[in-house]
Amino acid sequence: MNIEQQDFYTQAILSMAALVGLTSFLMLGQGRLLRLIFVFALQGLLLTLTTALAAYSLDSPHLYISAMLTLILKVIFIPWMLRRQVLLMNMHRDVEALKNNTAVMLGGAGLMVFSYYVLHPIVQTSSAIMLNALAFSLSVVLLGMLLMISHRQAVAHVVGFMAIENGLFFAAIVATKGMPMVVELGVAFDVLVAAVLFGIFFFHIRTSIDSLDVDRLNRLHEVDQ
Amino acid sequence: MMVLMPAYAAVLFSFASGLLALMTHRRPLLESLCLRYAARFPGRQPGRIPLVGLLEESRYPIRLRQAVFVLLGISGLLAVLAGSAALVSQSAVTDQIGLGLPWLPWHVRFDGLSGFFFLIVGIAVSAVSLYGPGYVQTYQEEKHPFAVLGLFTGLFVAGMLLVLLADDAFFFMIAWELMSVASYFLVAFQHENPANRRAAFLYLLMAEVGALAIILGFGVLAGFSDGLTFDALRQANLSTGWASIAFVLALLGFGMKAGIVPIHVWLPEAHPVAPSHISALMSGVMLKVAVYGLIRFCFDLLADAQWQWGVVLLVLGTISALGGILYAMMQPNLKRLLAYSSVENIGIIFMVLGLAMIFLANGFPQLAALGLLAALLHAFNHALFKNLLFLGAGILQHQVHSLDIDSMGGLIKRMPQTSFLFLIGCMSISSLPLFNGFVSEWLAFQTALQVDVLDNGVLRSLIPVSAAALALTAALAAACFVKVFGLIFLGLPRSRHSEKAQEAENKGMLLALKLLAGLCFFFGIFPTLIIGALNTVAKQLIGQVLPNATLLSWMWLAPVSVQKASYSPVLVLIGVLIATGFTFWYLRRNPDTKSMRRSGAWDCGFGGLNARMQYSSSAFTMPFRRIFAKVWLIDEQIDKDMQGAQDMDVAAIHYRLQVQDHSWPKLYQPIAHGINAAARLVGRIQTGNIRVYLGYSFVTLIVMLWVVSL
Amino acid sequence: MNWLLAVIQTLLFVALAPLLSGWLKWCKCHLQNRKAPSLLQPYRDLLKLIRKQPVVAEHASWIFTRSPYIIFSAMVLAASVVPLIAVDLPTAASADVIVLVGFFAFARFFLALAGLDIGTAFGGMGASREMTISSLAEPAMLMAVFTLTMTASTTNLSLAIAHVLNEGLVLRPSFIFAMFALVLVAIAETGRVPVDNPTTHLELTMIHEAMILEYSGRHLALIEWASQLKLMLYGVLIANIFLPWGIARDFSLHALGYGLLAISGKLAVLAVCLAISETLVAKMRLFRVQEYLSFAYLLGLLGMLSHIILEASR
Amino acid sequence: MIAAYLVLSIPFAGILFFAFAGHRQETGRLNVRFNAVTLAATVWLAINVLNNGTLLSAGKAFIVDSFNVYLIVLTAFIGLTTAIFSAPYMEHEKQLGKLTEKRLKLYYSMYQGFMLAMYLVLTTNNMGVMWVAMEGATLATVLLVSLYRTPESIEAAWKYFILCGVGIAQALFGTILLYYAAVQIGDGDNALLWSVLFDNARQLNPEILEIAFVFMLIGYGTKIGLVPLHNWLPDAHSEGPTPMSAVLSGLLLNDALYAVVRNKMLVDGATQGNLAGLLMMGFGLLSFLVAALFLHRQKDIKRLFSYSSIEHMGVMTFAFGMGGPLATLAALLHMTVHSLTKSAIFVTVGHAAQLAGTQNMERIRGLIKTQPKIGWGLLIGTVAIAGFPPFGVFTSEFLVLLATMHSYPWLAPLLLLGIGVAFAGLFRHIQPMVYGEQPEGQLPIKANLWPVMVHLALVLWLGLAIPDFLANWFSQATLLISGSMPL
Repeated sequence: MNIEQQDFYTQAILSMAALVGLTSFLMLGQGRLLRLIFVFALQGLLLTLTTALAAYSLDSPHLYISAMLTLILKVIFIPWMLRRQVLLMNMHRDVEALKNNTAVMLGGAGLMVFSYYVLHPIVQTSSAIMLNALAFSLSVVLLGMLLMISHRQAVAHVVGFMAIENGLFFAAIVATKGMPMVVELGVAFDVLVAAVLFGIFFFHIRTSIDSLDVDRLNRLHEVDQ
Repeated sequence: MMVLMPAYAAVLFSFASGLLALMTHRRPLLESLCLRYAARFPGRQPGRIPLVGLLEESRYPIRLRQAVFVLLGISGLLAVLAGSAALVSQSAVTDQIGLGLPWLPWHVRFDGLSGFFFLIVGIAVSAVSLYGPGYVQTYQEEKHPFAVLGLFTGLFVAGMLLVLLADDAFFFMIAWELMSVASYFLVAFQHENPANRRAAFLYLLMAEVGALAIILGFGVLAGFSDGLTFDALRQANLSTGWASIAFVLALLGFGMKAGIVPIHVWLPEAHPVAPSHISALMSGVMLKVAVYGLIRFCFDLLADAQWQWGVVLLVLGTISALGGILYAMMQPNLKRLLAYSSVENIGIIFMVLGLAMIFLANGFPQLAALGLLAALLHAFNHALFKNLLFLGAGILQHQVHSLDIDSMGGLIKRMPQTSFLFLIGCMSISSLPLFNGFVSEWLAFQTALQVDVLDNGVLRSLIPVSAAALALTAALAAACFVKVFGLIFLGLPRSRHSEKAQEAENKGMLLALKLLAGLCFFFGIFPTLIIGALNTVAKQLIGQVLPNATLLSWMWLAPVSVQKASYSPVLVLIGVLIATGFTFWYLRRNPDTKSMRRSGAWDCGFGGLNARMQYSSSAFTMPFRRIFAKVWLIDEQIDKDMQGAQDMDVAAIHYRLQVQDHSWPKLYQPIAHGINAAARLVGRIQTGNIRVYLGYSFVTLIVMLWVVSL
Repeated sequence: MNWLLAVIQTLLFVALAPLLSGWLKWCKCHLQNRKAPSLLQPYRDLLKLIRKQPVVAEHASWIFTRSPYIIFSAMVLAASVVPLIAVDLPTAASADVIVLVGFFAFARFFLALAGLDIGTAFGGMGASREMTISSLAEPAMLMAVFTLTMTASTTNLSLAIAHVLNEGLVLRPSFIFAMFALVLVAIAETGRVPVDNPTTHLELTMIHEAMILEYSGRHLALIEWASQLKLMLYGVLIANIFLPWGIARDFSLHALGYGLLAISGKLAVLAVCLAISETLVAKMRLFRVQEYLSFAYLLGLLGMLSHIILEASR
Repeated sequence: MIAAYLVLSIPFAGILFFAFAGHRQETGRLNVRFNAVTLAATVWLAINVLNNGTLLSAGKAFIVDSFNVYLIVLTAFIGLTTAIFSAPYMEHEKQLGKLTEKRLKLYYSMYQGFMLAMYLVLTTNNMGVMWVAMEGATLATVLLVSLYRTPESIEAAWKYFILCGVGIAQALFGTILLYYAAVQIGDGDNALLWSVLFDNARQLNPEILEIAFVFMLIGYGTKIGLVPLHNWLPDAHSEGPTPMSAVLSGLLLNDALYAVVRNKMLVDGATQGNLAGLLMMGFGLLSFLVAALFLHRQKDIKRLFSYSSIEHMGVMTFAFGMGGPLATLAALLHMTVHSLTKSAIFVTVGHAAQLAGTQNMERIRGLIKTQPKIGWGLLIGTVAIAGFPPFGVFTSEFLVLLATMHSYPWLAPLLLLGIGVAFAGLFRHIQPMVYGEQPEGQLPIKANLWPVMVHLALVLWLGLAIPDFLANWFSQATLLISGSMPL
């Protein structure tokens, strides 16, 4: 069945999914850290809206809480922290030269198709919407990994990591109307701690190799020169 | 059951000796224990409390060593007892020990075969326990702790005995590996010198590989049967293909331990560097345990033997026999030489086993019994004289402080007893009549000569050739040991040490040698005793006995029938005595020519004969080097120091000879290089760049998802 | 009775051995246009040596002084095993042909040790070469002997010979090979030309002589006698195995005398052949001996195979 | 059930206590006490389970069955012995000036935090919570890996953090898919409870579960250290403080494997094919062989043994994947003996490194001559881990081989090849270290080796005889996992 027959909620969810996917793509191609962080915050915001929407239309109140958590963590705290780091390191001016960017982009597109292909068995169990939503979130996860692979800045890695979290979260919201509360809280707690630890690590890495270029973290290897 | 008791006791005593050795540094503990015990009897004054007398500071270490070896000796005697009991009673006792896996306790079976090998181990261990105290007293404690030596010696012996007792694959492997690991620690005992470390590593590696092969072999059997007990494995009905795979695995595993060419390389490295009494045990007994494993696997567990297996054994055995003795001949180091000659003897044993298997597969169980008997007898004899020679080598090492044959000489005057006993060892190992080595070789020839009964043309022409090879081996062995005895004991001393050498003052050491030499001679004269015992083994394994091994009487040996062949060592001995005695008396009856006049040896009139003019070992073996040149990797260098007017006249000539084994460069180094190369290749994975790592997990995820969505 | 006969035969063996080598010398001298010593010369030499007081090298040990007795008695025992004039004597059963080879090995072992004992280069040289040659010769000899034993399916010499006799005259290709092999081995083992030259006194070419260089007096006598015995043993082996006719099969005096005549005749002929070959052939280099012996081994092998494939194949 | 709550609450108290009480002289001993009490609680729990079967807490939040209860006891035991070892060890490090009191404070509280996470992973009945706890374990240990603040340690910690974080995120996606499959059939709140899922695994949609399992395997497999997801493991092990290496190798890997197996049980219930098993076998064998080769190239002693950990986890994964009672039993046994042996080895390795003042194996020499206890401990431990009888590792590897011969005979040679290569790789490094003359200036140190002896004694005991209660414990677990009793 096609999009016209869907109710408004579904249409909204789907367009949200599309937007989230779009943001991932934007991040993937983004060389400037500050913009990267901004897009990431944007994605978080979309996520919050989706959660709130879901909470409203399914009137399941605990989703509001997770929406709040998302807002605080992924839209405010983490972007703020990352931005602060970038400014401290004054890396906000330099642009990371991404090698063969277009190839990465095409790869990302391929990933999206791939996630559809992988998840199609789910169609039998439920509606096409679920398939769309899950496929989108999976591709967001994969794109996050791609982002980490293609970017050299530790900050970008953190963003990618968090983007993966977003993808998971989105999947949880749309596919299963959120996880059980205890899990939600646990995940949120983990994300928070992770964010804090990232902050600490930025400091340590900077003191040890006075840069955040992860390619220079290569003391521990076993390839003989 | 009564038979099992001494067997268990033997194992326990060997464990006990090992544990007691751990008490080397626990004197205060023992003392306090004794005093506490004594406190129970207030009546006595401390002087007469048992044991405390033995425990005072000064004599404690010596006492402890003696005690350890006494325990070891008891275990050896018990093993002899148990073994002979099993052979006499002709029964197979089974039992279970409540250890191991919940559903698979350790199964124990004690039958004729185990009993016979118990006998071998027992004799060797008793001899070693006589020899040990004198040998170890020169180790100073802080450098070579006796605790380690004693502990692992005990474990080693216990391991060997347990292997012989085991009746399920799991228990067998545990005992087997206990044996290997314990002996590994013994090889590494003097680990301050690199040779030991290298040898130990090589040894353990080979032992591990061999053990894995054996496990796999058992696994093949277990795959076709239910359970791991030998009874279950016997019931396994496998296709010929699987059976052959199992056989090859077993051959690889046990052959690696037994030191079959070309997988023998660890043996001449490991045996010489261990303390001599351990070398004696390893070379004399442990190899036999490997033979036991092979016999148990191929003749007992594997249901029906194929003649092709027999051929494989025969060929491998022949190669090992010839290769072993040829390599042995070139060794300047006495213990290395002996180790190589063990390879040779194991080769002979495998050869005869191969014959037995061929006959068995072709439906001649009686001849198979003959072959098996010859193999077992040779194993027994080899244990005797190889122990004798290794222990003798130990004494030499003590007295001459070297094992280099070229640095000895003239010791027969300085060490008359040792030299005489060593001579007996040499004569037995080069299989001269009247000594035990000859009997088993004679039986081997007899087995080979029965080839007429076979139909298969290949076998009919192959077996005689291998018999001739056996003859060549025997002759070469004789040559080799003429060299050994002649260069070590005869002629003029080639070094200061051997000039100053004295007879070993410790009586125990000589006593051990005497015991073994006596047995060598005894079983050379009365082989029928042991052969009668061996018949029971053959009966239990093959279900056949020799028709009339001892038909005529105890003094005749006629394996097949009197018409075919017979040998009576007793009569021969009598004849020799008569002839020698008569000539001796007759020629020396004239009093004025009875005495001999001494004078200098013929020196072509130049005068000044000295020790360096004698034949050295490399000189002695030079014709062989020329004739069998292809067998070794020979690196011979002669460089001359020139001097005088335009360097025309030679001041000095330096001769360097290195003889190396083929299997190093051909077999071992390629494997080692292969593994290192593979490791280097694999090392590329660990690039150190985190983005690459992320890439790995990313790709893995994609691939996996693709796989499941297929 | 039989035992007595066996002892007598053995003594006869020992007694006749010098005569054979005397006869051999005699033939050789005549072939080489030299004036021959009498046939009894070897006996005179032995007696002379026995009377003399032996001189022993100063470093020699008991091995050196005792070896002659051991070697000699080993040879005597070997002689007791080989049927000279009569078959199925009891002594033959006490040791078969493999043991016979064992006796030779025994003697050789001590001869080589004695050579090494005096501590000069010659002894070692002789010992080394002797062991080399013998270790090559032994398998060849066993191959040859196995051909016989497998034909007769026994390793007991007198039984084997009896078997050949019973079969009557059968032309066996295997026996031809085996016989030639045995002849070659015999030449090598008894130290005759072309392998070794018993009459040489040039040290560097000596093999057997090098080992016994230091012997004198009764020791030398025993050694010499032993080597004469060895020569005769091989001769008798060749003669009685391959052409056993005439050997006594019952113990009647007439049969025995006939046997004695027969064997002496055969030996005489063999000695003549040997003498001829020794005058014709020159001694070969030490390192060509291996080719010589491997040829002998090859012959033995061929004999064996032709027995297995041609004669006994089923 | 109270026992279970105790097991969880004691470490929690530990975290807070060490975090706020500040570092004192006897903190190390207090840490030992905490772990001892926990061990007591776990033993009590174990006895409960032994007496009256599987325990489900009220609200089914926690489950303790015969599978995880022995892992719980094992965890507590190794936690205790490692704590005993770490008390003097960390003091020594502090005296060397490598660590400040602040860091020690962090160390101790995070030690408890890690234990808590482990217990939570093991006891929880909720797959989501299991994920949370697993992530928590990472978070707790990541700062300990970089405790020394050397560039290498920071790099190692960063890799550990990122790789495990990303990996575990995939596990969460798998969990979500699982939940999604579950809500199709059941009510929302209990849908993630393992017991519920297990009871009606049959109705779960197999396709979804297979996809979910892939994510789980990749996610938790990263923690197990399966090749090619293992790259963080040697770095983290070699750069962190030795007690951390001991617990990481001995516990964390086990628990990650535990999570995978729990999921596999669900997947097996749902699907007919043996896809999950085959995947695990493939990963296991690959890790086993590759790690065995890696052993040959190591220079750092702790790296060496971390690779050997990968190798053994490979064996277990392989065995669990093979399924079947014998293989499962072997895997369970191998879990136990490997944890015991490996933690013992790391303890000795720590002492050896302190003795020689370096972790570089080229500069560690003559241990036996210098300090026999350490030298022999290391040697015997290596002999045990290399799979020589009569140590328990041999028993389990023997059983694995046997099971392989039964079901996949053509894989057995590969397995043996791996064992041989790994053995050579270990000994070529160990021998030069323990043997040989004592380097000058190398002096004995104060070392407390009885944890090592206890561990090795236990392993020896397990190799010689498996006591009845343990045996039927194992067979209960085997029954639970593989659905049938061992032979």
